[in-house]
Amino acid sequence: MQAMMEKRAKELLADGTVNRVLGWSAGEFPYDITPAVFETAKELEDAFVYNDFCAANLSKYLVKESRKEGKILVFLKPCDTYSFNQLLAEHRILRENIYVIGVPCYGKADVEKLKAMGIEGITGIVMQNGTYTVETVYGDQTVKAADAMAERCLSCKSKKHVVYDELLGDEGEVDADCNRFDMVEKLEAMTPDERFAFWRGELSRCIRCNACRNVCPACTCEQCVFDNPNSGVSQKAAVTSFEENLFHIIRAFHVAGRCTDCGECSRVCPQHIPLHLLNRKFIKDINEFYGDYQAGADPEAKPPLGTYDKADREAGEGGRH
Amino acid sequence: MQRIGVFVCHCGTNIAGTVDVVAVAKALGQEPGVVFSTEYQYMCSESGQQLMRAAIREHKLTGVVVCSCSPRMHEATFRKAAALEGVNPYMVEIANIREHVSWIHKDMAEATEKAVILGRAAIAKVHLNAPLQAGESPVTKRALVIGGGIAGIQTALDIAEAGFEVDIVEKSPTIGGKMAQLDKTFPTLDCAACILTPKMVDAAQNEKINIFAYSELESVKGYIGNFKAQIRRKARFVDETKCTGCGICTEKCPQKKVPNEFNMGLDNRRAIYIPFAQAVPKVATIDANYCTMMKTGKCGICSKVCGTGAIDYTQKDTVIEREYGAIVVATGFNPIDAKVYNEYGYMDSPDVVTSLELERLMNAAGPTNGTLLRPSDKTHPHTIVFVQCVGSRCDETDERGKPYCSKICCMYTAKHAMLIREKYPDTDVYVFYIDVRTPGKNFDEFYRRAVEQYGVHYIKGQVGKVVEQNGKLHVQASDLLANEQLHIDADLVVLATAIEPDKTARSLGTMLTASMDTNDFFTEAHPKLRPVESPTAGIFLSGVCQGPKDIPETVSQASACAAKVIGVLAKDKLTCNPCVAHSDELLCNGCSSCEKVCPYGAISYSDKEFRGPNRTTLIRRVASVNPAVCQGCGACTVACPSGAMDLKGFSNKQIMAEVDAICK
Amino acid sequence: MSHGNNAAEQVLRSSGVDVRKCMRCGKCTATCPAFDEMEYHPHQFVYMVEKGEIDKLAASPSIYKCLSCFACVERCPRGVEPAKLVEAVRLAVIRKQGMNHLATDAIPALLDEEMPQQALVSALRKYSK
Amino acid sequence: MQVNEYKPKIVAFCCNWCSYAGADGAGSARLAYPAEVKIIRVPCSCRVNPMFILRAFQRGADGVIIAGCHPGDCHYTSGNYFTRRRMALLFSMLDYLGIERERTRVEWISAAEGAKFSKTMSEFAATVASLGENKRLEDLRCKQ
Repeated sequence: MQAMMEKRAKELLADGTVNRVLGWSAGEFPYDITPAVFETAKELEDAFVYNDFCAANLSKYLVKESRKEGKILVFLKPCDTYSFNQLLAEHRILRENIYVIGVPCYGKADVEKLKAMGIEGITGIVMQNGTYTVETVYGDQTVKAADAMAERCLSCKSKKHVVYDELLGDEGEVDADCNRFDMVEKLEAMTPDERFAFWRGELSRCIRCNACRNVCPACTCEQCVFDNPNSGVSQKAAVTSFEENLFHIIRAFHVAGRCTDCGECSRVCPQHIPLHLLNRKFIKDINEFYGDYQAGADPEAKPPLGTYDKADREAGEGGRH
Repeated sequence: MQRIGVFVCHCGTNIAGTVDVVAVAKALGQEPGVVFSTEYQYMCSESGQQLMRAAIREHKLTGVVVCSCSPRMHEATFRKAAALEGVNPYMVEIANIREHVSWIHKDMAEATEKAVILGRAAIAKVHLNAPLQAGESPVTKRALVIGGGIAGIQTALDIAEAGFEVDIVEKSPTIGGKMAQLDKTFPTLDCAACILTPKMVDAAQNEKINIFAYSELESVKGYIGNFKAQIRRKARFVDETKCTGCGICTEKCPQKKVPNEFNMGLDNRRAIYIPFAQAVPKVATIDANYCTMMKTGKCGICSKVCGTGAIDYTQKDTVIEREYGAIVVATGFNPIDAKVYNEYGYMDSPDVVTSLELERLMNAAGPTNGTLLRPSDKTHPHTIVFVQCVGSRCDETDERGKPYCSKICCMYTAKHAMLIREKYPDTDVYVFYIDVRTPGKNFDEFYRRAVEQYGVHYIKGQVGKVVEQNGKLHVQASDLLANEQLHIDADLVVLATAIEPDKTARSLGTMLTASMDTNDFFTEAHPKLRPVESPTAGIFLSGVCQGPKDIPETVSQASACAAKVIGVLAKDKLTCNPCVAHSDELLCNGCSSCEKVCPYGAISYSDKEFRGPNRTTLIRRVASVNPAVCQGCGACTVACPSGAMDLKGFSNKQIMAEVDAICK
Repeated sequence: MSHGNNAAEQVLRSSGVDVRKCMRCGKCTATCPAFDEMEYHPHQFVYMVEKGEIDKLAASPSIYKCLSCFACVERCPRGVEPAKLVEAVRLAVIRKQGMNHLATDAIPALLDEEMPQQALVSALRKYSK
Repeated sequence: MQVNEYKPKIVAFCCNWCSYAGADGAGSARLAYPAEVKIIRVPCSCRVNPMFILRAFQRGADGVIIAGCHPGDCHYTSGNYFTRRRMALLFSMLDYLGIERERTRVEWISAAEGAKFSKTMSEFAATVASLGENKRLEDLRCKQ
């Protein structure tokens, strides 16, 4: 796949369709992959990668990139296309400056999980038939994909691209029974005291590094309210438990109805806080209260918080969970 | 830093009786930025305002906090006073320590403490207030009157008299409303038609008045000065411009079995009809539910006999759009359905009638040509029982009834009783009442005449049941003063059914966002001081839609309403509410979240150039608010994730400062 | 008027009736099928309880003449429920006597095919506590 | 009256057109409700940002209630419908975080419903009082 993508990127650069390519490049370690913009075939040859460590959602980078001179090629995994559509619906990216190539994704590996299995010296990874073959300096090791896959990929909602200019590889399907709300349901089933304890345990670890916000494709504000001294809620670091809660509640609320559930927030959290569980709660509530809604699936759809129904349930209705 | 003055009002003892006003003034005087603090007996009085103005001058105040009654009461008064001294009116904040403190709390310490806290919140807000300049919006110099009864007609005539154009939208084929159905009017006994129909004709002939009869309001958008309404003109299947109202069609139409709603279903009309002789506009209407031609495609007699070719079976509803500066609601009332009162046998005997049906039975243009005859056998009734308060004055345990007094029944029943005794002296008339209410000019005199001069039997007590027996109506009732149960064999029983707002009122209220009470009467902006205005600017109330009224009251309210409308239409520009949303372009993402929740379409987007890093320019899509269209609800401010959208006068920071002050 | 005496309070409490809601329309009395038999009529019960005249009511045969048909309750436009007052006065009397006039066991012997169900229920209401 | 009786702090956001007028009506009719309830006037219930609610809890409020026009009667046509959606989600989220749901409420109170205003506020104050002090969304720096 990597070769195919590289070849196509070079063609598009060569024929002038695009002048830049947004993709992934290997970092210090082969599993430490970062988004990167390539301007020449040479740069692509040197650094472009696409493998099962390429987790980053590239759509957010288009907010800045699509406003630059010329057209940019972007490779989007299925879940990234939802973010892309959402950004499009919110006029955050300029479609005419973007050439989208959809690439398949069968679930990205979580390097932490591999490390926890004692796998060291990782140099590469290949997935085939539900098995990761992890290349290491000590030779190849095989791992069942389900054991090493990132949490978010285990409950992947869709392997189907919702937007693209061209597609490389196979197209997947939307998975209606992805069980992505299982953990939310488990939390809902707890007593309020247990839930409170759970979230205190999680959120108290927050170091306010803002990684979740910076990676989130729904958090593209020119200036975040938490950085704006005039907003009345600006804060650089969470001083008290209240501020820890405040940041995450407001962030989740601001992306409610807009979050596509790409899971980047939890992926990048250095403290491993399951932030996606906050967003998924809103998604689940929206589905239950106002009918199924998948942000980004249809850029023309009315956002649930931008519309209403006269027969909507009352706030607080429906009893306790 | 603001220089704030605090003025604590005693409101006589209304506030000072429960709140230690001196302590409040003293405590608030300690707040940062407060350079002057005092209390006074009546801040709203001329001398109170002078005191405030002097303090503004003397202490060079930049902000004012008045601790007094509700801002809904005197905010405007104090703002005006401050403006006279050069302080921007929006630098004045009110702490409501009367309605929200002294009137609901009894304990002085508690009330004083709360008053201080509310004062602090107002001070905290003023610190963040900014002078606001009100914008202006143009006024469409035309009024819409919804409902063509006496209320609507009078309002329209008065507005037209002042030189402004008025449209009357009436859902039935003619204007005239309930008054057109009445026989005589109390307490003068002049004939309703004789005094109403000239007004109907005036309305029709007035070039400033457009009558859209047989039409319904489809939608209303906009705000005071700038409403846009869609009016559905229902198909009459008769060309209004051609029909001369000669009535030949209504005589020749073979479909004779259509219940005549104008006569309360007591007789029949044709499928093509003119509701009554003096109808305005006097144009025939085809009732498509009954017309043989419309139902089967065979007949067409009316079309053949029509001399002007006015009949058009293919006519369709049309929707017209008109612009208005003000809207008058004059949707009136209906008697409640007497069907639900089976103890009075309304459904069992045709001789149990409602008062409005009796009006038709006594009217010279009614089904009996004015001779009072029983509907069942067309004989003259000799014993007539009137039952008062049918469905009025019921509490919530009685779901058939209304909690209010319908107001007009006592008087019209006295009128009915008197007219019957006058015309048919051999008739025994009984009136069963709970109370007889006659507050009105010459009203009690009128009622006493019925009792004393005409010998109507007024009996304190209610009717328990009415049963048809051998052609008579057996009435079982109580005479509470004599402590007797009475049994009367009556020929006719007349029910004074409660009146309720027209069924269309509820949906209309929603369309106009004009508030209503639980009985579907429109709420006035103030029960005493602004009785003809709805709380929604530009919406005015005329007649029974606001509450039960008799004709003289309705007419005076209708004229009062017209005066208010004229007050709007006479202005070339209206001052807009300056408390509108505005977008900080530097923060705006251009995401359209705000645009989606704006009910007025006040937000638009444009691409603007911004300075980027390293002397580059960035083009970004940003929102801007049209301040003339924005009404200041603030929906957009919460929809905006970046905090770019804020509301002037109720900014995020101001509200949070109030929260902080209250929670301190 | 002797407001707030003990007997009246007890009747008000056990009946749950708010006598002040009565606006003296008399529809209860107008409806009453036992009017002729009753010394005091439904509206008078309401008024007399309000005045605290429980003794007079307790001594009156009216409390047994009431058919417990509840027509007055049904018809009252203000939800006053006069029959409940009649019942409450009656119960106060029966309780003082310390015995039921009618035991459930005695009913089968009294049954009559012609007797309407309501009369039976009404009798139980009236003669037992 | 007990000296140390616990009195909750309650912030009531009332829309100018219905509920604030309803509160005035409660005052005119002398229908008491606890003094702990302090009202902040907003043009419409839809002006209430979740940030205001959290701010109130941070600064020491024990309960926050939002009162607006009945659905369908919003002075601005649709504001309260948006309030309903936003608050349904926010309250559900607070509950999900283990914060007592009873501390937050939305009520529809018209200008004519002074009695309802007083009753609602009394009830809410009693509910909040029974929950005790807000501990789960408190900010210790703001406590005395």
